[in-house]
Amino acid sequence: MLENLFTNIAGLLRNLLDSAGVPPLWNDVTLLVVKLVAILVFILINALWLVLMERKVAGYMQARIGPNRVGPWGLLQTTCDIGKLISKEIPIPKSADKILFLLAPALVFVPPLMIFAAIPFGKDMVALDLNIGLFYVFALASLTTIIFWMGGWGSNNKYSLLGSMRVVAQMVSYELPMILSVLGVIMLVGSMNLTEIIAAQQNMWFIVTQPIAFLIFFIAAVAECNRTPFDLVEGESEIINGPYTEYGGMGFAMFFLAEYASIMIISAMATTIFLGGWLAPFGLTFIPSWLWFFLKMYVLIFVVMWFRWTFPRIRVDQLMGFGWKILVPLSLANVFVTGIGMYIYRAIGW
Amino acid sequence: MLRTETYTMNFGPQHPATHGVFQVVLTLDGEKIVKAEPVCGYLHRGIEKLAESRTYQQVIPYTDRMDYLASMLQNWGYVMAVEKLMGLEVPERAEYLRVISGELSRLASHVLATGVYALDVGGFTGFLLCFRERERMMDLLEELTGSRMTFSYARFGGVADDAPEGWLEKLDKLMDDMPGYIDEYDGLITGNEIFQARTKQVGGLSPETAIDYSLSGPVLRGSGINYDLRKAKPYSIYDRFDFEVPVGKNGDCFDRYFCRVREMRQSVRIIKQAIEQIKEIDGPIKGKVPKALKPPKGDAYAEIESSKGILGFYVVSDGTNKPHRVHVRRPSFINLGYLDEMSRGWLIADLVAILGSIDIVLGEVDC
Amino acid sequence: MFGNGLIKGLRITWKEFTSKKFTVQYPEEQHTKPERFHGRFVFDADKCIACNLCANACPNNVIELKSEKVEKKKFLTKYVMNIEYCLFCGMCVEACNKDAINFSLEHDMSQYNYDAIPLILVEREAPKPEPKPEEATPEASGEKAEPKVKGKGKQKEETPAASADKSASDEVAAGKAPEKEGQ
Amino acid sequence: MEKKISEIISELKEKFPQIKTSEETISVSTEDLLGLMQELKNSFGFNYLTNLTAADYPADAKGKGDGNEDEDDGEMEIVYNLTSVYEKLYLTVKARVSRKNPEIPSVFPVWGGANWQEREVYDLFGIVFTDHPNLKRILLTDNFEGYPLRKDYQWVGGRK
Repeated sequence: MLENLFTNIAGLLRNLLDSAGVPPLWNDVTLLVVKLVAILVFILINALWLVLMERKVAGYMQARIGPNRVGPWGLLQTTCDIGKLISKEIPIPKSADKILFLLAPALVFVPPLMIFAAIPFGKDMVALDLNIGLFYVFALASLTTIIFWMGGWGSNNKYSLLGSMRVVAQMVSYELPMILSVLGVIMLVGSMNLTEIIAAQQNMWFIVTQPIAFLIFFIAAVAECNRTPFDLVEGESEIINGPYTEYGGMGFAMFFLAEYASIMIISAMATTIFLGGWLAPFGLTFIPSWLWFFLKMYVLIFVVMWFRWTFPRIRVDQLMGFGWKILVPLSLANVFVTGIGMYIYRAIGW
Repeated sequence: MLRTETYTMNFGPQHPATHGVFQVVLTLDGEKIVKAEPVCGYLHRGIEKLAESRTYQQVIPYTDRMDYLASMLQNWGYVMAVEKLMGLEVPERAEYLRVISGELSRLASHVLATGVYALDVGGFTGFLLCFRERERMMDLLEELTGSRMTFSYARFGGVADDAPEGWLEKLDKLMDDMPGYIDEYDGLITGNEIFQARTKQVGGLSPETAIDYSLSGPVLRGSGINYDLRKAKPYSIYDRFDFEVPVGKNGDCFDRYFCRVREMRQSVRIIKQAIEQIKEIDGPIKGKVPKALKPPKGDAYAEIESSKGILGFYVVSDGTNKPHRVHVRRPSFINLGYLDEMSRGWLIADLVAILGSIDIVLGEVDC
Repeated sequence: MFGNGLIKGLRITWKEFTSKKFTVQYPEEQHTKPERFHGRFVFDADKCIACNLCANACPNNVIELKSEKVEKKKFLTKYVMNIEYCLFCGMCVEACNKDAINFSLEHDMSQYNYDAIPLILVEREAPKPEPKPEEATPEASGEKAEPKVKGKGKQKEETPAASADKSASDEVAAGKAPEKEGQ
Repeated sequence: MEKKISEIISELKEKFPQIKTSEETISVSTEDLLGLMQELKNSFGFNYLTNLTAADYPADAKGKGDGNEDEDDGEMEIVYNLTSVYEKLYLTVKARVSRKNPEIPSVFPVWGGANWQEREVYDLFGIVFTDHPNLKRILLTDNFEGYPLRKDYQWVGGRK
């Protein structure tokens, strides 16, 4: 029952539309739109609560209890914060490039939304089942770079500029090890379809067969979404808040929430690629598949937050050095080793 | 043809990493610092001038406002200078109370410096965990003096109040817990590889330059100079305690930071010994001091080792009840004098690390 | 091995994550304030002999004290602390020989209006068994706005007895700043 | 330790006959200052300038205000507290300049630590340290008028 909750809802909707006499093409389109809107709402609300989760995690790690005044256990805290931010003016600096400045926060949620459309949340729960799913996901993930750059450049502020320069440098150089680390998985599966990648993990998660790849992927992904220890982009003790320095009100809130959306994305991707997606481990299938997916995703999100509240920030040259000198060679070696392993396994007829 | 240009950027006065209102005008080449011109004075209140229109006693609360993180030591320094001027004797119990409260204040200041340094390089948790212990210390100091930060505890020829009932036991308990807390900082901050990567080999300072530029405190000792006034020129009763002076090797940011962490352990040692010894000493906490204080004509310079470095008070008396001149040798101010040279060639992120390792308090820099 | 420190850090934060929290939920629970806490001032007008010691001990000229002479004894008519300038150093409490001024444990002293800040501890009329024509009382309310140093001078003119028969008359002079210095 | 200081002082006395000495204090004229300081650093190991400050000693305010203040306007005293970090010796050097023309050679070439301290004294007293590389105001704003720590500085404003 719970297992097929969402697919049943979708089926119900389809039947409803069918019985209303809607032609099949329109039926599909409507359903897709509904799915996308559902995903958007999911991302937004999730980002909202993730902010709260972060604050709670931070609080608990710092011997305090975090927000607890608004709503039960402070559950409505970030909702109120966003309400406050919406009601605020967005100050536009005089010398800013107004179009870029305003466009950046408006666009910042587009890549996460588009990525989530391709991620299978559970058994048969994927809005867009693409053949090149993985490729699509990575291509869109790198789009964020441009949006941050737009914000940083448009602000016409030296701190923002420095921050957005760092964004570009960081994202470009960490994209490479991230994709290379996934290459091993693609080699094993032989497909870039995310559903097939999950299916290939039926017997064994790729975190077991590709542990180094997982490590590299995770590190690079943390860097990709600008989280400590790679949060140089906003490194608040150095460049105030990087590209968002000049933003206030909802503009700031959008960037802020987008950060959590991107944490969700990398966690969802890591779950899909390495942790078996919605597959239930140890045959615990009584828990619905989508719940497994979210469970794994939130564990990873917690780990990312755990990192943030433990580690100091790395320096910009060290970041580059780490990316290019350690992660890239390591991921290349991983691809190489995977190739050899596959060759040997095939040779012995596994 | 590629042409690059340097540009200037204001680092502060409103900036999260300047520990207050302090400005550095940076000339940058990309992210690399070509020149860093410190601009201070945003918090200048003219305490030296104010002191001239106050009586000797009335200056004490003003000294609190300089290094507000270790104001006990500031009180002590000023009081010592006036005592030297007048040739006052301090009763033994008062000396012990001064040492205990002063070391506790130093501990509180160092704990804060450690935490803030963690924050400067991006580790927020270390910062707040340090505050947890500082809170306990401040509670104790509040119990002793009535205030949490600006104590005004020292008096000429003694201290304001005796330790309340059970205070020493509470302090002893905190000192028992303290090594465990410091281990926690070591695990969370000092031992962290990212932290070490950020601070080791950064902002190096040779012992010769450190001496030449009159740097003091952990900044000087981090460069390997064993010069701590508590050992070099034991004032008060510091010759009765057994402690070591931690020194660094390379004079980089890490050494300066680590000196502070090790100094905390020594402070704990001193306090433990002092608690042990004060139990046997009973007596007045204030010497015989006339109510209307009129030191003889002359001047005196007394210095103590504050948490930031050598804190000196130069007091000139003209025979009236108000000081003719009070000058404070503020360690933060003088330690800051070498910032420009120290940060040249490093990145912005390193400037934050360097500034944090000097451990300035703007109330003291600007006085 | 590289990474040991990182893992140790993660262990410590995990330990903190699960251990007891330090927060004090402020309005509901409060710190116990120590006996010596420097809070709001309380004043016992009956004990005060209007000797001016507190006002002179104050480094920042916070205390505004007025007295009238009633039957050869000084009668305190006004005791106002301009608390916005107060350093809470406790010099006045220490200076008081009669234990008239003291700290209480109350710490919440913020006010909505600037006018409400000065802490008026005593403001009363002197008893009039024998009326004193030369005492100009209506000035008391207007005094606050005037410069401190000047105000003090005026006070002396009005109540010449205020600082006359004083055991510590030298301390009266002590607290007063030279006029050129300002405050 | 005391003995060593007295030895140093007597040795200095031979080299600089004009200086006045007491226990741990040397008073020196502005002309001799730099030479003495060089000597102290290079021969006696006073490598650490702990403290540098000044104090204002105006002449009594008799002749003031009538337009022709006479030559004796008082003096300002610059105080140097020196330390030998390795030998643990302490010494005070004092030099006086007239208030009319407060000029004294900078000791920055001897100790780098004089840099900010001299700037501070310049800022608050208006004593000019000749040959200082960057003699600018440090605590006060650049367009501040007057030198606040001088005794005759008049300050306007403040709390009502």
